[in-house]
Amino acid sequence: MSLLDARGIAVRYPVRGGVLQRPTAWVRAVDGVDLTLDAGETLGLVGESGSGKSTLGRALIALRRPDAGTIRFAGDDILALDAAGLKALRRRMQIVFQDPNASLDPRRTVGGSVRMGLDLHAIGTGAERREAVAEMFRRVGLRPEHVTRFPHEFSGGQRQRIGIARALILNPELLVCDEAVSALDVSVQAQILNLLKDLQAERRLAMLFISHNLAVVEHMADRIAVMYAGRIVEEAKRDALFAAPRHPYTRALLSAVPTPDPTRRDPSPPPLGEPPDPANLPTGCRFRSRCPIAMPRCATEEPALAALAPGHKAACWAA
Amino acid sequence: MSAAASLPTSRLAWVLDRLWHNRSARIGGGIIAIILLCAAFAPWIAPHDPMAIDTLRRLEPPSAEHWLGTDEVGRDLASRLIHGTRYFVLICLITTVIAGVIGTVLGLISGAGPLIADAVIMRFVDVLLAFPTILLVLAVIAILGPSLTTAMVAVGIGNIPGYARLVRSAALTIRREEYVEAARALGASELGIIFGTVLPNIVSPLVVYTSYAMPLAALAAAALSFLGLGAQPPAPEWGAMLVNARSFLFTAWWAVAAPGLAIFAAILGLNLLGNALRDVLDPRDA
Amino acid sequence: MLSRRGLVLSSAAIAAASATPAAASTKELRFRLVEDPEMLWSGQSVSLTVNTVVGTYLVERLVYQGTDGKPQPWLAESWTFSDDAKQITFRLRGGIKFHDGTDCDAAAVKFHFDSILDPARASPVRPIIAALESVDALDPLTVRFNFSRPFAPFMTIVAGGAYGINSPAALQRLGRQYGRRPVGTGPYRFVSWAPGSEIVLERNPTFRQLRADAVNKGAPYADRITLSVIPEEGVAFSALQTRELSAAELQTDTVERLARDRNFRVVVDENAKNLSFLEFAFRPPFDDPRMREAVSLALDRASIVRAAYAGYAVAVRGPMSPGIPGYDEAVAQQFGTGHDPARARAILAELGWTGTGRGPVSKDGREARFALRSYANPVADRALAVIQRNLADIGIQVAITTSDWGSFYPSLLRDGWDMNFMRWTSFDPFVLVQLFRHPGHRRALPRFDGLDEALAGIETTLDPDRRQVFVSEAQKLLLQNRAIVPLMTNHNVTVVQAGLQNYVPDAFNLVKPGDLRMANWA
Amino acid sequence: MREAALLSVRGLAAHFVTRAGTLRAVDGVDLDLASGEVLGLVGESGCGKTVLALSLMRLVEPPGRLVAGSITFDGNDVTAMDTRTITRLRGRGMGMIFQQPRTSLDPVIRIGNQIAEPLISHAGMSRAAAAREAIALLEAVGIPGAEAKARAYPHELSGGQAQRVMIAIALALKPRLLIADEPTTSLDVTVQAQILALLRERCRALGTALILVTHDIGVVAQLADRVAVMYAGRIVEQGPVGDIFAAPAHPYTQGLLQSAPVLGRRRERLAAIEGNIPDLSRPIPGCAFAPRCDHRPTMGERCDREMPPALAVTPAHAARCWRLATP
Amino acid sequence: MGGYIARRILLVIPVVIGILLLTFMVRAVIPTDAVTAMYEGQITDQEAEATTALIRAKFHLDRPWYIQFGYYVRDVARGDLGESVRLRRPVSEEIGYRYLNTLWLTLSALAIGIGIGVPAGIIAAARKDTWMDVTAMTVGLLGISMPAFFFGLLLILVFAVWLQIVPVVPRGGAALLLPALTLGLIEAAPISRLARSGMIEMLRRDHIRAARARGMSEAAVIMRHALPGTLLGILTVVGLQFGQLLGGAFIIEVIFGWRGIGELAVKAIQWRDFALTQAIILVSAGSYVAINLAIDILYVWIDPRVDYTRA
Repeated sequence: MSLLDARGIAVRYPVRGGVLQRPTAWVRAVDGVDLTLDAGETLGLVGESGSGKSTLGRALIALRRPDAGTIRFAGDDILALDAAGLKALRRRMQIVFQDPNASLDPRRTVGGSVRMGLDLHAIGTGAERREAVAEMFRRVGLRPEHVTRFPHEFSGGQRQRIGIARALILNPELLVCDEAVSALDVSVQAQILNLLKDLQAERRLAMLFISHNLAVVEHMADRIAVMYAGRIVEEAKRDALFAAPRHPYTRALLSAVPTPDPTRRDPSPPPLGEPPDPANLPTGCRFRSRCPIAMPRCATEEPALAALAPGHKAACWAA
Repeated sequence: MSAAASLPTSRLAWVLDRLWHNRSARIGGGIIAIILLCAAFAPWIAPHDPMAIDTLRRLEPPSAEHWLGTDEVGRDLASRLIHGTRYFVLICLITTVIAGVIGTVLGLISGAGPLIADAVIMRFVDVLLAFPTILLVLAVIAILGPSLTTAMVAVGIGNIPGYARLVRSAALTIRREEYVEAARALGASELGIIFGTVLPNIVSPLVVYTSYAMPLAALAAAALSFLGLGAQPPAPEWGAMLVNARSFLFTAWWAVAAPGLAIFAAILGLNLLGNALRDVLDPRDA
Repeated sequence: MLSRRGLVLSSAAIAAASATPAAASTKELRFRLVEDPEMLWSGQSVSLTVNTVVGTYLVERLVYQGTDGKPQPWLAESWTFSDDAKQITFRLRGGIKFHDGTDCDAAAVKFHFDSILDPARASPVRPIIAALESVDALDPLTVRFNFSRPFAPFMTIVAGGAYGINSPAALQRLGRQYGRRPVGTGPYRFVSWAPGSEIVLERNPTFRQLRADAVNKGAPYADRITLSVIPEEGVAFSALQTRELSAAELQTDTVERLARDRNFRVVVDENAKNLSFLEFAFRPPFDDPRMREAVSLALDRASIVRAAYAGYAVAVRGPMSPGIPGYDEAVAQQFGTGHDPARARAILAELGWTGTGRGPVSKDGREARFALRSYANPVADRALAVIQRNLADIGIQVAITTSDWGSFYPSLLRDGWDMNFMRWTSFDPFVLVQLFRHPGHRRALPRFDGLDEALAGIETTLDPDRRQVFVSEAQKLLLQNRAIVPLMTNHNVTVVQAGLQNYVPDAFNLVKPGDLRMANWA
Repeated sequence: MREAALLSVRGLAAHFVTRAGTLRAVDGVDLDLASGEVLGLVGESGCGKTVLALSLMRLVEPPGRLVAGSITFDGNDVTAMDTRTITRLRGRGMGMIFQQPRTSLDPVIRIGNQIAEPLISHAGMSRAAAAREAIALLEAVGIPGAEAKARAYPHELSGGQAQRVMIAIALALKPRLLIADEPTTSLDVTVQAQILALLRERCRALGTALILVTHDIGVVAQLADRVAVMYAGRIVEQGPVGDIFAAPAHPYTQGLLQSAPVLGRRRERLAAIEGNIPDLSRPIPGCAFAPRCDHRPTMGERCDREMPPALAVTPAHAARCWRLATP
Repeated sequence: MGGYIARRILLVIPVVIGILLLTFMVRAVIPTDAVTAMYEGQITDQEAEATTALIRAKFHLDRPWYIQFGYYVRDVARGDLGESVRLRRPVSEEIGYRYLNTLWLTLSALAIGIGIGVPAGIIAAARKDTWMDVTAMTVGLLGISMPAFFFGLLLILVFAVWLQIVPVVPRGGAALLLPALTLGLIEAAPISRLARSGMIEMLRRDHIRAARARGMSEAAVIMRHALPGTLLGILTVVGLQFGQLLGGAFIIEVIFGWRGIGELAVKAIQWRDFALTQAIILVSAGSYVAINLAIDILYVWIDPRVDYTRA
């Protein structure tokens, strides 16, 4: 049984208008996504800004309640839980955010931020909590005596370590990393990626690794899902995906990444055009307005995410 | 990148340190410190009894015995000014506390609570804002009867909308911050988030706003004395002193100048201190 | 008539003549108004400002009051009382015309009083002459007033500014707008009114002075009189100095400086009819007259007079203003008290109130701390400062609360106070009836033996000599019982340019504008 | 070896002097650029690369100011120019585009008018001519429906479109140098590819030299002729792009190239540079990278005490590292 | 956009109703009425008091407050603001000219305030940290620290008494001079600070740097790119200020005897003249709300970014 099993997840935001501010349209940020995640596995979720990947990440741990779909975590339907049940579940799934400047409460000591989970769930005595925080600090590479400092006294990389410590102090089974390294410089990014990998190995963490950076996702993930305009358009094992991408969008993404090798300069990229208006998506296949191989069928029918090979799915009529 | 990055200090210590090195803060703080000292030790500092009348020595110009002269019933103006600091401090504190506490609670509920509460509270705040200030104040006075307390309550109520709006918009912003989401992800309740996370982060803008609002509230309270609706006689409240003396502007200028300049200096002190706080806490337009 | 008004708001100033050099050809006088009148219709307002402006310049009354307190002929040349004292019949002079050319006859008088009595108009003047039932015009020059009971103060009341006769034709023509364009028979007629700024009046060319006490029996001297609204004391003071005003009623605070200036003359209204006094709620311990006496003895009236009015007032021992005809100085001297704090302390000690010399005295564990209420006014504030200090000197602490009249006066009907500070202006001893007939105007007065009988005599006795007996008796009883603590009567002070002639206030502190002229006028 | 320099920078220093201390954002930079050349200026956040870019146009704002050094552009000393001349230079000689294209456009002025503005003020065009030229420029940067878009407001554009507009404005007067400060950082990778291609194409077409400021070594590898690597306010390595990528001489450059995951070259662990960037508000006497440097233990005290000069690796390739001085 | 405006207008309705209800609740708890207030205690004998009931009946003062509210709403719906107990004439007559007076005062004061404050703030921002900046801000600081009534008296002393530039007792338009100047100078202080900080923030924006980078002269940068946005920022505050002032700058009006809404408000409350009070509230709250509305609409019109689908 999968640790996390999500079916038909949909999240929509209203576009309001008119005198009474009734919703006149809906942005389908996440529009019917199925996902599973096994214990200890890392699933990479890539996509451009606005593709809904962060919204999906939050929906999966019920931080943003999805408008449709079911989520089972270790067999429990988490959307059916009451407040107490959900609170209990929070111990088992945590999140690391993108912006290390914004994700730490500037008015709380960093030790306080890390300790907050223990306090909220009343785990251990005061002394035990203090010791646990100190231990966590050591583990993520921070000095335990810095627990009384405030976030502004730390660098971006250190803050992200604190964010990781905060998420892991409750010893969760699932960790959502939402663009956890994209705000960091490469030298620091490498430190954090290494740390995450180490921690995951130690704790058998399942990880949903959300990023727009294909190289980082390739580095971290076992399995990768590519998201476009609220839907997963391709999903495969890491190596299969990079070796043989089946969806034209995946191929476009891959070719757009500049190679750090001056001897291999790419020719001009395919004219991909601009992303579509999320409140006003094309009919049929959402990618068709930018797709170099679009055909008439794409305008009328939306391709479903279909298995092309074991573990390799794509949503494209041409695949 | 800031120099403070390496200082292992609390935020309060940091703020105080920055204030200490700020010229506005020193001048303003100096004025306020003098006022607070006078308020604390008025009976020992004042050369005369502020209530001691001598109707044979009305409106005497400044002299060695009466440094600032005497008022219209022969009381020592300097002593009245010194005792008046107590009223000034009281007015500043009470008006600010009333407006600050009620406004903050309303703003928090509005900005971080349910949508319906937001709608109701904001309409209420709109009503308060659109209600002509003077009528609002007069209405409170008409209900409670005139006294310094009433004046302070009235001015306090008049300042609620400002706080409510400020806190609401700050709360709305903070609610979208990732650290609030982090707290929620850790299992914090909404109420816990409002008071445990949102409120502490509103303190800075609250302090900055108060630095604007407090001198204005003190002026408003003084203005109420102008209409005879503030402090009760013979209390040496500066606004009331100024008002009672104003018909002597052309005949005994010192009786007008003393309370007038006292109010001016005190408000100036508050404003200077406020400017400095703003520079330190909200350095956007420093 | 009884009226009370804070000093700042009081009084349209009346006064005299500036000749701005440029306006030498027009003879113009400029006076101060402390506040803008609400309207200029005497039948619809009880405001002193309204009635002063209207009554001085625009309308004339049936009678005026002489300095001896007796009614004198004006529009009416004579009058008679019926035997039951419930009817008064006036005989008018003929040939008087309103500014609009219509006749001022018995019908006009009846019309004016009918408009006051008309329930549809709900005139605020009406309650003051509540005893008046109807008015009959017996013939063009004879008008009879019918009362429900004998009503002695009527002759004083009807001499007041509110009862001047307005033109019925103008009233009917203008309706509610009449208050902005009044028409009377007075020495000046209305020209224009810039609200909040000034009222311009011009000479009534057909004016005939009927008052015996006037200097000028013919048309007024000044072509034009402008009344400027100047609420701020300092502004009025400056405007006098820049000769922008011919005269201005001033608060006494700034008068001292001008009094020393030879360019000005200070006119003091010695007939002032107001009285400031302390009243009691008669709650223990002030249910004991000796306690009230201690309070009276504690107060240094001379000091209060200096503080409140810079000396432009007199300390008063009697319970009525010395300016009101009927005031009995002998009674005041015999039964009133002076300033004797030692005796006051002695009385307190006899009553069991003892102290250490510092702080309030106490009795049976109760400290002498009491609540004193007053209307809000800078002058009252100063008087209260002295009163508070005087009482503190004998060990009685009072906490002062002041508020505007609309809050203060009704609040006296409820508990929560021990003393109040009042100031009333009235033209007739009838004030004693209104204030002190059991249970008193604030429903707190105990029944004092014989007082109500004396007050009834004041109300119903039309004969002046017989009435005086009751007036003196009432004053004596009030003082003996220490019902109130009289303090002082202040004098209205007007500062006039030295060249302004004939600026003489009458018994009601109104000048006769027809008499006013600058010395340099041809 | 190269044609006469278009831009020559010597000993440039830009400091931010505040009551809290002096921040040495740029601290002794030497830089040369030939006409038509593309220089990649690489570095991590806080290394001073943006301040350096602004310094070249004298756009550093108080409390920052140029405290030392010279900038020679096209034979003229930029640091000595009066206000009129520098204003003219900014319009015609150098152009600049920024990281946040949408906020770099005036939100309340229509696109067409913003493009026309320098045409009118610097090229003396009439309003109508400028408007026509603006539409032509929009077409040249690949904006479809240019005529309609000229009437649009900035908020109606996507980030990619806005950057195209910025490029159109910056290149409107055919400057000899374009400075692009992280031009694609805020854009999606698919849009980034298009903007980079556009930049390359426009600069080539106009013969405009390009200084491309970026933290993304992939972008540099794709676009630059030469690379300058910046660390802590100084250029620590400079040379032809091929040399730098093939044989980085400075340990920091090496670390930078090693630590980024590269698509298709997956390793189990990344070679992270441990530690953090130094605090620039404190004077650094020696090599600023020394505290993080793997070679520091073997190199000794000299790295801490003395700043290494730019030492030649090859005639066109130099780096500030004492290791190059040791035989 | 039309929907947005309609929605903004709809939001006004509960505010106005709330304001009127609040007034009437005040009326319910206030211990005295216009009749008592009018006599200032002139009625004392019992028989006379019975006759004041006539006045109360005429003005419905004898009915419970909610009935009075009903009468009021009915009258307002008919376009009738009622009759003042004290003035004995239609309230609309009195309010009409009072409102115009306040409007004139407010407009002149804001003109002075903006005329002084905006240039001062902009110069201070453009010459930040120079003596000009320090001077402008110090004067501004003194300005906001000055009690209005004290300042007003000083102006009378200086202009009318010492310099004699204006008459002590001004007539006609001259009467506007000193109150407008007092209020204008007091308003100038916050406006200049706002203009300065707005301008400084604006000058820090990306598009300003971009404008400089494309060779715009400093004057063009300030006037063309920074000023419009700054003014837009000031607009809100000035608008709010305008709305507040239309409720009457009562202290200034009282001191200078300016017959505006504020001075009337003080009197109306002292008189307990509720028809008058309500009308004042109605017009001043109405102005406040209308001006806010106008500003919001103006905003949408000037600033293309404003997302008018959200309130």
